Parts: sequence; C-alpha cells; structure tokens
Amino acid sequence: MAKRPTKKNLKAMHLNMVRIRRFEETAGRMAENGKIPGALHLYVGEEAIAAGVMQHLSDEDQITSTHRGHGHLVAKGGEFKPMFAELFGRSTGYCGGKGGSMHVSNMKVGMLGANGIVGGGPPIAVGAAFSNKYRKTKNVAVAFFGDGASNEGSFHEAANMAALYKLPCLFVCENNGYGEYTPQANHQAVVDVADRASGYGMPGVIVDGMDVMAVYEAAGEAIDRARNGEGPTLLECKTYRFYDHVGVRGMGLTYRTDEELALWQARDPVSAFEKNLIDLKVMTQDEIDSVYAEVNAALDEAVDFAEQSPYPDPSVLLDDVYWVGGD
Amino acid sequence: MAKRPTKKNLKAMHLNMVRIRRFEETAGRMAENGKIPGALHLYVGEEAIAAGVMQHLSDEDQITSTHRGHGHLVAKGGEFKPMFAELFGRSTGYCGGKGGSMHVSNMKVGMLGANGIVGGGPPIAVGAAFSNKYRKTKNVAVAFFGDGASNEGSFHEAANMAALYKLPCLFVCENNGYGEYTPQANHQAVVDVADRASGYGMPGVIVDGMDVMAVYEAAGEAIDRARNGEGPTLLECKTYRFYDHVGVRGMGLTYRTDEELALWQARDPVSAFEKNLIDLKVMTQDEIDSVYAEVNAALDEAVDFAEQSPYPDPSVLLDDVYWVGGD
Amino acid sequence: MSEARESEPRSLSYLAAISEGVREVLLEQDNAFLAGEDVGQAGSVFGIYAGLFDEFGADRVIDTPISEKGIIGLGVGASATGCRPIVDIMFMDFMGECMDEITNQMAKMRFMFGGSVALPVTVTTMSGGGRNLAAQHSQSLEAWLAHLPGIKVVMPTNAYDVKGLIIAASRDNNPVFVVMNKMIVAMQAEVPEGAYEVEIGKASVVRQGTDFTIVTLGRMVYEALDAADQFKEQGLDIEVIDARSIQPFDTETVINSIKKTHRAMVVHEAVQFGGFGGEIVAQIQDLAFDYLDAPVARIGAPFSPVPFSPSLEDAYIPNAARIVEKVKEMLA
Amino acid sequence: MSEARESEPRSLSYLAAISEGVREVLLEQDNAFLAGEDVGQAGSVFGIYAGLFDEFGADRVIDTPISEKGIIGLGVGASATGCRPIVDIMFMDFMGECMDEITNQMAKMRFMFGGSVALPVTVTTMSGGGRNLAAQHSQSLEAWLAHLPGIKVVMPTNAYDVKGLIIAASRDNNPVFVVMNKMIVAMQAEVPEGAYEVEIGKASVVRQGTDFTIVTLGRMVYEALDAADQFKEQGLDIEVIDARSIQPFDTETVINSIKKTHRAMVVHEAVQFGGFGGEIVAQIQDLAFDYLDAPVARIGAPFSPVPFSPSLEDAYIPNAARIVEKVKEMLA
Ligand SMILES: Cc1ncc(C[n+]2csc(CCOP(=O)(O)OP(=O)(O)O)c2C)c(N)n1
Ligand SMILES: Cc1ncc(C[n+]2csc(CCOP(=O)(O)OP(=O)(O)O)c2C)c(N)n1
Ligand SMILES: [Mg+2]
Ligand SMILES: [Mg+2]
Repeated sequence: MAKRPTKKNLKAMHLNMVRIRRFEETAGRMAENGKIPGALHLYVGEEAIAAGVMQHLSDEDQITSTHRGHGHLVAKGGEFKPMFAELFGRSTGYCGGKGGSMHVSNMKVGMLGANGIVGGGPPIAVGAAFSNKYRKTKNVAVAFFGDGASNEGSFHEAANMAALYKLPCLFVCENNGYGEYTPQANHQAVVDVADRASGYGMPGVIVDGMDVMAVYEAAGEAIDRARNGEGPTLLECKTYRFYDHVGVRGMGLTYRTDEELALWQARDPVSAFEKNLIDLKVMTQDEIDSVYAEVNAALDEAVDFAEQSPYPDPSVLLDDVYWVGGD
Repeated sequence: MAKRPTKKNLKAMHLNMVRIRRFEETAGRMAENGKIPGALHLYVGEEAIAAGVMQHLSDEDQITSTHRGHGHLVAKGGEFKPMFAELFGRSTGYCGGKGGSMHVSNMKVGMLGANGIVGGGPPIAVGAAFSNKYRKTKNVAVAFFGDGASNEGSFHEAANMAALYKLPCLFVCENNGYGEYTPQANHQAVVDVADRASGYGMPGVIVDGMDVMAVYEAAGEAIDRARNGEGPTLLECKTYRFYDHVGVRGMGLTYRTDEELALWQARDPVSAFEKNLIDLKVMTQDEIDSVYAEVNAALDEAVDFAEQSPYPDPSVLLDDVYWVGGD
Repeated sequence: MSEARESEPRSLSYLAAISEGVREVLLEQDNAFLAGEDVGQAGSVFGIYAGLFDEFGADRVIDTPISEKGIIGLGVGASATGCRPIVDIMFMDFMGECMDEITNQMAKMRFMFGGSVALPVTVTTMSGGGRNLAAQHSQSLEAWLAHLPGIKVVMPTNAYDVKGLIIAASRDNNPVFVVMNKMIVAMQAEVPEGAYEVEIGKASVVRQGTDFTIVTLGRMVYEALDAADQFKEQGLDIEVIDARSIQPFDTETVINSIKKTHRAMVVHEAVQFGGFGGEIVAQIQDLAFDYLDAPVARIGAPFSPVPFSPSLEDAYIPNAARIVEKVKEMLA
Repeated sequence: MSEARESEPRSLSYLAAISEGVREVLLEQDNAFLAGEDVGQAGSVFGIYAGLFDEFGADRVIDTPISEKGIIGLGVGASATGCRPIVDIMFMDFMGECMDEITNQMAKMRFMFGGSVALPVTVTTMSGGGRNLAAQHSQSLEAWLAHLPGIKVVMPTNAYDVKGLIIAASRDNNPVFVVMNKMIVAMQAEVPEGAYEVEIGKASVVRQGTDFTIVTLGRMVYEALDAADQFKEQGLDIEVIDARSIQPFDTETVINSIKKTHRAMVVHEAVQFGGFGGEIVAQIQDLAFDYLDAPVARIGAPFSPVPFSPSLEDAYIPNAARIVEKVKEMLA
C-alpha cells in the first residue's frame, strides 16, 4: 500500500537533493582548497536515499548517521550556515567547532550526529526508538549505515533488539558496494544486506537507491509500519558514491573501474529525478534552474558566513565535557 | 547425502553421552557439597549435541566452547582426572587450577577452552578455521554457542567472516530456549537461530538436539562440506538443559514450568538413544550397564585424584602470564 | 540527605539497598527505566534488583538480549531523547563488549555536539574478585573508565552509599557509572527510607587518624580498616579514606589528610600496574611533596589475570595482611 | 641489530619502515600473514602497507570486513593454532569495538589455560591527534592496554624503531601491540635493510642530559626534544627518554636518569588524568624518592575528548611550549 508522493513532496525532495548535491560539491571544493580540516566523506550520488527517507520524518523523529553524514543532516533540515561553519571548525558551527564533519549534528531537528565509528549509529537509533515508544510518542528513529557497517557487531545487536521490542525504527542500509576501498564481495558473502532482516524477524526490503520515488515509497511503508507499532524494517538502498571514499579524488586508488563509475553516473539520481519531474510536469526546467540558483546563493552565503566566523577560543575547550546545569 | 554412523560410531557416541551425563551429575553433586569453587554450568540434557558433533572430529580439529563447556571437552577427548582437578582448583588440573570450570581446556585434543564470555568462542573458532585453511590442513574448527549468544555482535562478525572466506568452520547453536533465565522469545524475535545463516551466505540447518543420530548426520554433512572447502554451516540444535542455569538447582527461580521440564525430560537424549541402541541391537542392556559401571569407576577415581591433588602453590601465580621461552 | 524520610534506624544489606535505590528512581522519575540482562524477573545476579519487576512491570524493568553494545546504545539513544535510563552491565568484565559505545558515544556525544545534548544515563555494574569466578568474571577495570572525559564513576562500598549514589547518579544529567562490588552484597548498614543523595565526587573519611593515610577504592576499604585496627595497639593511628568516586576524584580530602599524616598508601583491588592508584599517587606527590616523609606506597593486584583456584585467588587479591606488611616496611 | 644486512646508510620514512618491517616478517615466517581493514590493495591509511599485497598476494595480505571483534578473534584463534598473524586495527580509537577479544581472550588465554598455549600475534594500530580527525579518530588509549597482564605494548617513534619493533613483536610468542603514530608517517630515519630487532621493553635515551629528565611516550618525544633544545642556551641540560615500551616498562633506565638529574617530568599525548603517566610517576617517586628535588610533573592532554577545530586541537595536544612553561615553573 505504497503512499504516492504529492507534488509538494516531489518538489521538497528535489529541493533536498539539490541542496545535498550542491552542498557536497561545494564542500569538496573547499576541502581541495584546504579550507576544511580533517577528513571529509561526501554523499554525492546517494542523495535520493536521504531525500526519500527524510520526506516522511518530522523534527521530532530522529536519525543517526554515519561518517558520510552531511546529506542526512541537510535532508533532515540542517541549515547551511552552521553546517559549513562546523566543517570549517568555527565557533558558529552546529557543534561550536568541536565535532567537525564526522560529528556534525543538530538535536533540534532530531539529527543525532554523524558518527566516526562505523556501526556507531544503529544502537543509538534503537535507544531513541525505545525512548519514542517508552514515552508513548508516535515518532520513529532511523539508522543510516553502509554495506560495510552491516558487518559490525553493533548492527547485529541493534537489529535484534529493535525487532524483539517491535520498536518504531528503520534501518536504512546505504549499499554503495564498497567499504572504503574494499568491494562488497570482499567483505561479505551475500549480495543483499536485506537478507539479514529475516534473521532478526523483521522485513527486508530492497530498493533502487538511485530512484528517489522508489525510496520514498518503500521508506513510507516501512515508517508507517513502525509508527503503527508493527516494528522495524531493514531497507536496503542500492547506490553508489560518485566521489572517492574520502574527499573528492581520495588517495587516487584504482579499486573501481572507470566503466563502473560511468555506468552509475549515467543513473545520476538528481538528473534522473529532474527528467522525471519535467516528464510528469511537476516542474519546468526553469523552475529547476531557479532551485539551483537559490541553493547556490544560499551556499555562497553560508561559505562566507563560515569563513568570516571565528575559530573557537581555546578557553571553551573544557566546556561541554559535562553538563553543569542550565540547559 | 547423510553419512550413516557405523556400530563403532554409535557405541562411541553412547560412551561419550554417558561420560558427559555422569561427569556432570557428579560435578553437580560435588558443587552442592561445596567441593567445587565458583560457578558451574552443567550440560545435562544437551549431551547428544557434543557427542554427535565430536564423533566427526579428530584431535587436530578444534572446537571453541562456552561457559557450559564440560560436555564439549569430555566428548573431544578430555580426561576425567585433569578435568575434575581443574574444577576443584588443583594444580593437577588441565589449567593448573588457573582456569576452573569456565576456562577448562586442553589444546592437545583441540579444545580451545570453555569461555566465560558469552559469544567469546565464535571469533576464536574462525581464527582457528582460518589457520587450518592457511596452513593447508584438512581440519575444521567448530564453535559451540547458545541461543543467547547468538545475539552478541561477536557471533555476527565471526559468521560473516567465516562465510566470506569459505572457512572450514561449523557454528553449532545449542538452542536450549533460554539465556540464563530469559526465554528465547524475550531475547530474540525469531524462533530459529538458523534463520540467521542466509544473511551470511551459509546454509542454516535445524536438527533435533535430543537425537544424537540426527545431530551426527547433520554435523557430518556440514563438516564434510567444510573439509571440502565449501565453507561454514550454521547448525541449530534444539535442546534443553535439565538443570538450572548455574549449578543443579540454581537460584530456585520459577522461570520454567515443571510441565515444560517434564516434557523435555521425557525426551532424555541418553535414555532415548539407549532404547534405540537396544532396538537396533547395537548394544544390550548389559553392555549399557557395564558402560555405566566403567564410567562410574573412572569418575570415582578422578574425584579421588582431584581431591588428593594439591592446590597450586601461590608461587606459581605469575607463571603463564607470558611465554618466556621453552615450550 | 535531607530528603530521606524520618524513620527508625533501619539496617539494610548492600543488595537490598541497590534495589531500593533503583526503586526510588523509578518512583521519582517517570522517564526512568532499568534495562539489562536478566534484570527483570530474575532480579539479576545475587538478586540485586529483586522485586522491581513485580512492582514496576516489564515496561520499566526490561530484560535485554545478551547484547552489551545494544544495552549501552539503548542508554545513549534513550537518554539523548528524553528518558533517564539505568542500564546494567552485569559484570564489569563484560565492558569490553561495549567499550566503543561507552568511550566513543556515551562519553563524547555531548562534547562532540558542542553541548547541545545531555545524557542522563546511569550504568550499573559489578566488579571484583573473591568468588572464584576466574579471569573473566572478577576484574576491576575502573581505570579504563577514569581515563574517559565525559563520564563520572563512583564505587560505593556500603549500603548507605550505594543507594544514595544510585539516586544521585540518576538525577545527574551526565553519564554516571556505579561500580558495585560482588563480595559485599550481604553487608548491612543503616539506610534511611525514601530518596537521598550521596554527593558524587566526595570521598569519605571512614576512619580518622593522625599518623598515616590509606586511600582506598571499593571493597579494599574494609581491608584497610582491618589493617588499621591491627596497628592500634602499636599506637599507629591510621586514617582510612574511601575515595568513593574516581571521577570526579576528591583530591582535596586526600591531600588534606596527607598534610596531616605525612605518609600515605593507596590500595585498590585492580592490577597495580597501570591502575588508578598511579593517578592518585601522582597527584599526592605533586600537591603534597613537601609534606611527604616517605614515598607513597601502592598496593594492587599482581600483574596477572585473576586466577581461579582459591589458593591462588587468596594470594592474588590485596588484603589486610599485605597492607600491614607494607605499612611495617614503610615504618622500618 | 646484528642481523641487519650490511649496506649503505639509507634513509626511510616511518611509513615505509612499517611496511618494510611487515615485509621482513612475511619473508621470514611462512605462517605469518597480515589481516585488517583495507590492508590489502589499498595499503591501509596513509599507505602504511603499500606494496605488500602486490608482493605477497591476497592469501597473506588479507582485507577483512569492518569487524574489529572478528579481526582480533582471527588473531587469537590463528595464533593459538600454528600461525603468527599480524592483525591491524586501523585506528586505536576502534579498540573499543574489540576490547573484549583483547582483554578477555587474547591477554588471558595463556594464563587461563595454565600455560598450555602461546599466542604469537602482533596487533598494529595508529594513535594520536594532530590531523583534525576529531574525537573518535585521534585518541591515545595505551593506558587501557598497559593495565592488561598478558600483552606487551610498544610505541615506536621513528622509522628505525618501528621496523625493528614490528619484527621483534612478530618473533615474540606473546601478543604484542605496536602502537604507531599518525603524525610522523613522513619522518625519515636511517633504517638498515634486512631484518633486525629492537628489544621490546627497553627505553631509549634520545638525548643525554644531566639536569632534568623528561620521560615521554610516543610522538611527544619530539616535543620534548624541542623543549630541551630551548633550554640549551640557558644552560639547562635536559635528558629525554623515549619509553618506547610501556609493557614491559623500562623502569631501570628511567630511575637511573633521575638519580642523576633529580628532577623529572612525564609527557604523553593521552589525557593526563588516569593516563599511563601516573604509573610512571608512581614508580619514580617510589624508587627514587630520596633523589627527587621536586615533585615529578606530568603533562598530558586536558580532560576532554579531542576537539575537531584546529584552534582547539592545537591548544589540546601537549607540545614543546607547554613543556617549556612547565619546566620553568618547576625551576622557579
Ligand atoms: C569501527 C570503525 N572501523 C573502521 C573505521 C574506518 N572506516 C571509516 S569509513 C569505513 C568504510 C565504511 O563503509 P560503509 O559502511 O559501506 O560506508 P560508506 O563509506 O561506503 O558510505 C571504514 C572502514 C571506522 N571509522 N570505524
Ligand atoms: C559477554 C557476557 N555477557 C553476559 C554474560 C552472563 N551470562 C553467562 S551465561 C549467560 C546466558 C547464556 O545463554 P546461552 O548463550 O543461551 O547459553 P546457555 O547458558 O543457555 O547454554 C549469560 C547472560 C557473560 N558471561 N558474558
Ligand atoms: Mg559502503
Ligand atoms: Mg541458551
């Protein structure tokens, strides 16, 4: 009983996809220019997943994310300015510069953090889902994680607990075929991570992660089930990252062939969706162009904001280690 | 293509089952008499599993065990004297009194230790299986673990690696329906742990763990596959422990009904097998009786041996922390 | 303490005080729950949570799968989103299964998020040897925790403290580890009814003395008291401090004592090498250097895993006799 | 060192020395293999294992799933059964995922089995901050390991040592952790060709001095050397010791130095509170009490997770300036 997206949904998802795409392209450029310290894992190519899933969530629903987390935060309602400021390590960032790309978070929109630990998210999402149920809300918690992360024990324990307690939870595996430089076939003997679902007693669903409509529908069903107390789902989205594991060009390793990359790029989720939107007469090319113009302008502003923001003063270092009253 | 047990196999398995049963009953009595320090987890009721699996293994094949490990060691060729001495904490024990019930081991027969950590065994068995393959032997490694242990992340990581590398490995889940005092339905949403196998890309097989013939055949097939380089199997044996989680009567909790216990006791693997052996004319009642007599005599001797053995001298405390040359 | 209901003096076991402490929390805070392996109907090891399941039901006293990573994750995620969980890791030895969730998530989340989240989660666990449970069920690993900014760590040693510290921990908006000891579950102490707090971060001078200071962690406080009594007749008046909390650590109480006594020893059950005793000694020699008449001694377990056999475990765990011997050595 | 092939002096980076060390092991021992996340074709982070996959193939240089428990289990099980594995935990921060396998299996198995098994396994890992990798990719957690009887732990700080210690570790019949540092991968040193050992458990006096002793762990040796140079003109002659191994710890070298200099400081990158520095200070004040003119100082990271922003990380990680300041304070 798939929920069909309304026009409003479609436009919102498109906006989010463009916001993610352009955010990441900009971040990539900034990293190459040496403006972003540390490691940067970009989401380009995988936008349909974040946009499709998040379309069903409110600020009160929670997500946990990964090292590749900007796209999740953008789609969850993260704003460019504090995001860029965080990536730049500035005091105006979401985490006051203490977290950076791998820990960027915004509790106000239910984004429980990018996570530098592969497999770090699922147990936390299960805790949030437990809390949602315990507090008798109708909220759900979504854990995003990669194909590589599906081999961590933490995923296993979290999935089992979520199914056992029938928690309002969704496990979204972003299967981009690689964990760092290791192809999936070299890290697990299965082709579909969704095959693991039945072992926990939850449905496993496979969806084309390059197709935002497909993601939207599959996620919608799973989230409805979760909200209705019918328990978690493992939703596997087949996708691909267009950039390297770290940064844009990464270490220049040749673990992926040009042909493979080209094949997936031909299925670019953003342009495919845009073609679709035009075909369906939901948006015109002009409208699409103005989305880009708007997003680009906002990004320029955000980068400026970040660049002009001060670095945190060393005196704040020990703040935030402990809660000391007040908030 | 199940391998049928020879008469010799049948007798050997019977002997092992009786050895385990009587060992455990004796150990239980000793614990109740205060002669065994620490915690004792008894295997009574589950004998068919250890006996059936171990019938296919040589001293060069390895097993990892659990906190409920005496049965595994007995069936793998452990001798009563050093076993009892170990349980009694004496210097003549397999571990010189340093390990006790939860760590009793004998590398000479490929028994890589009982393990006090639930889920501790599978990653080690995978390491041994890897080593078997690496060293180009034909040996297999078998990990025994419980239904409760199947929820530990360690099981997940081990199973995935074993399937990925097609290791000569067997995962034997002794599903006795409880993890300590928690029924399976309260610790996982699935009924069959074997359902987890397909998520790793290995076969999952369910067998009646009260029927040693069934275990023998299923284990034989899986071990053959493993030896032939076809990879691991998850073999789930449905079973029941006749005693409490710890010791004989445990904490006196009422988490299991008398009816349930009676139902399973009616399927006692030892007496069922003995009936079978007589029906099949493999053994007579007299022969069976003399097995018991022999085993009982050996146990008496072993208990005497243990009781008369000295406690380790405190001066040996720091020995064995590190290898310092020699062995 | 002011909140404690006025009532007759009442003696309670450490064990009963644990469950009473959790009970007060569950009564006081709707969003508090207890979750862990066999904490429900079975009441966990030694029955430390006995009665809670019957009183509060399966929704608030929750049996979990054997999944320590999942259990800590539950505590992190639920505390970040409006609950005040108490999660139980049965034996401290099992922390190895979830050190990532403790170290990289629970302890750091608030900091990494720039202070935009609080994690009011309590972790309860049992430590220590003495029951012949061998190498994997007898450890004292508090040194791992003390080294982790973002969590607090207390080690209550009597019924009064354990109840009050559980309540204080669960009212605290930070992750707090309550490390209990499995050898003293039957020990009795006077425990008020109702809710009261023992302040996290305050040591307790359990025996006043003028000649020598022994700083202890956990159950070792009783061995130190025993040793101190043995010196009474010889006229050596030993002060015994139960550190009670290792993060925050009550440096002031310790230093004040040493300024008075000029001699000190640190005793813990954990392996001496690399144990928390090193931190204490380093602080003492730094802050009271000119007051010290002798080096600060340390007593901890020898450098081996905890052995199973009674003859070895007895020799392994620090005790009054070893303390007495060491004090004599220092005075010689 | 005698085994090292006679050849021209040759400068090698820390990075290249790591891979050369592993290469010697793989050449020497048929039953040795290297396994870990992306150690194969990718050569792991910074390319520390570059070239090994091409030379030795997928059977001996093995990419694993992202499964740290599995990786350590592989090391335990394979080393107990005839192999001599080198297993890699990419960043030390990820040890939390496998502390059970390290603590309760790897470190204890020989002891629990009464000495009937040996585990010749080497664990390699990268530690430390300085690359703006934030709280979960920058830690120095050696204190956890030092406290675990049954394993050895070394922290090589230059190309010569890292190669020699990897070889020594893999020839050792015990589990040995080789904790490397991610900031010094490009640093060059003279490194002989062929196999040679650096003795595990021996500190290295990297700068002779008569007036002051600085004991360092890991990369901090360079900050200490820098600080020492700054005092040269003022006529303060500082001895700098690179501990190199923390288990076993070379107490003798440290104490001998202090008997000469009478003043000491311990510097490590790990969080100061509860860090291994406490152990070192406790030993020094115990064994050289009468030689000390002042308390032994400690410098470590402040009590917070490692921050991301360069402005904060720079303030966080101990450096020469902090050492200089502290030395001045002590002399004032
Ligand atoms: C516990 C842990 N182990 C290893 C790493 C190093 N690491 C960072 S990302 C990554 C690959 C993750 O692969 P996947 O889950 O498929 O996510 P993807 O990068 O493909 O989005 C690895 C191994 C880590 N950060 N945490
Ligand atoms: C890591 C860890 N967590 C918890 C425990 C405590 N514990 C010991 S046995 C046990 C139950 C194990 O259940 P199962 O795996 O089904 O084995 P069974 O006892 O039923 O044979 C538990 C929770 C432990 N020893 N190790
Ligand atoms: Mg991936
Ligand atoms: Mg069970």
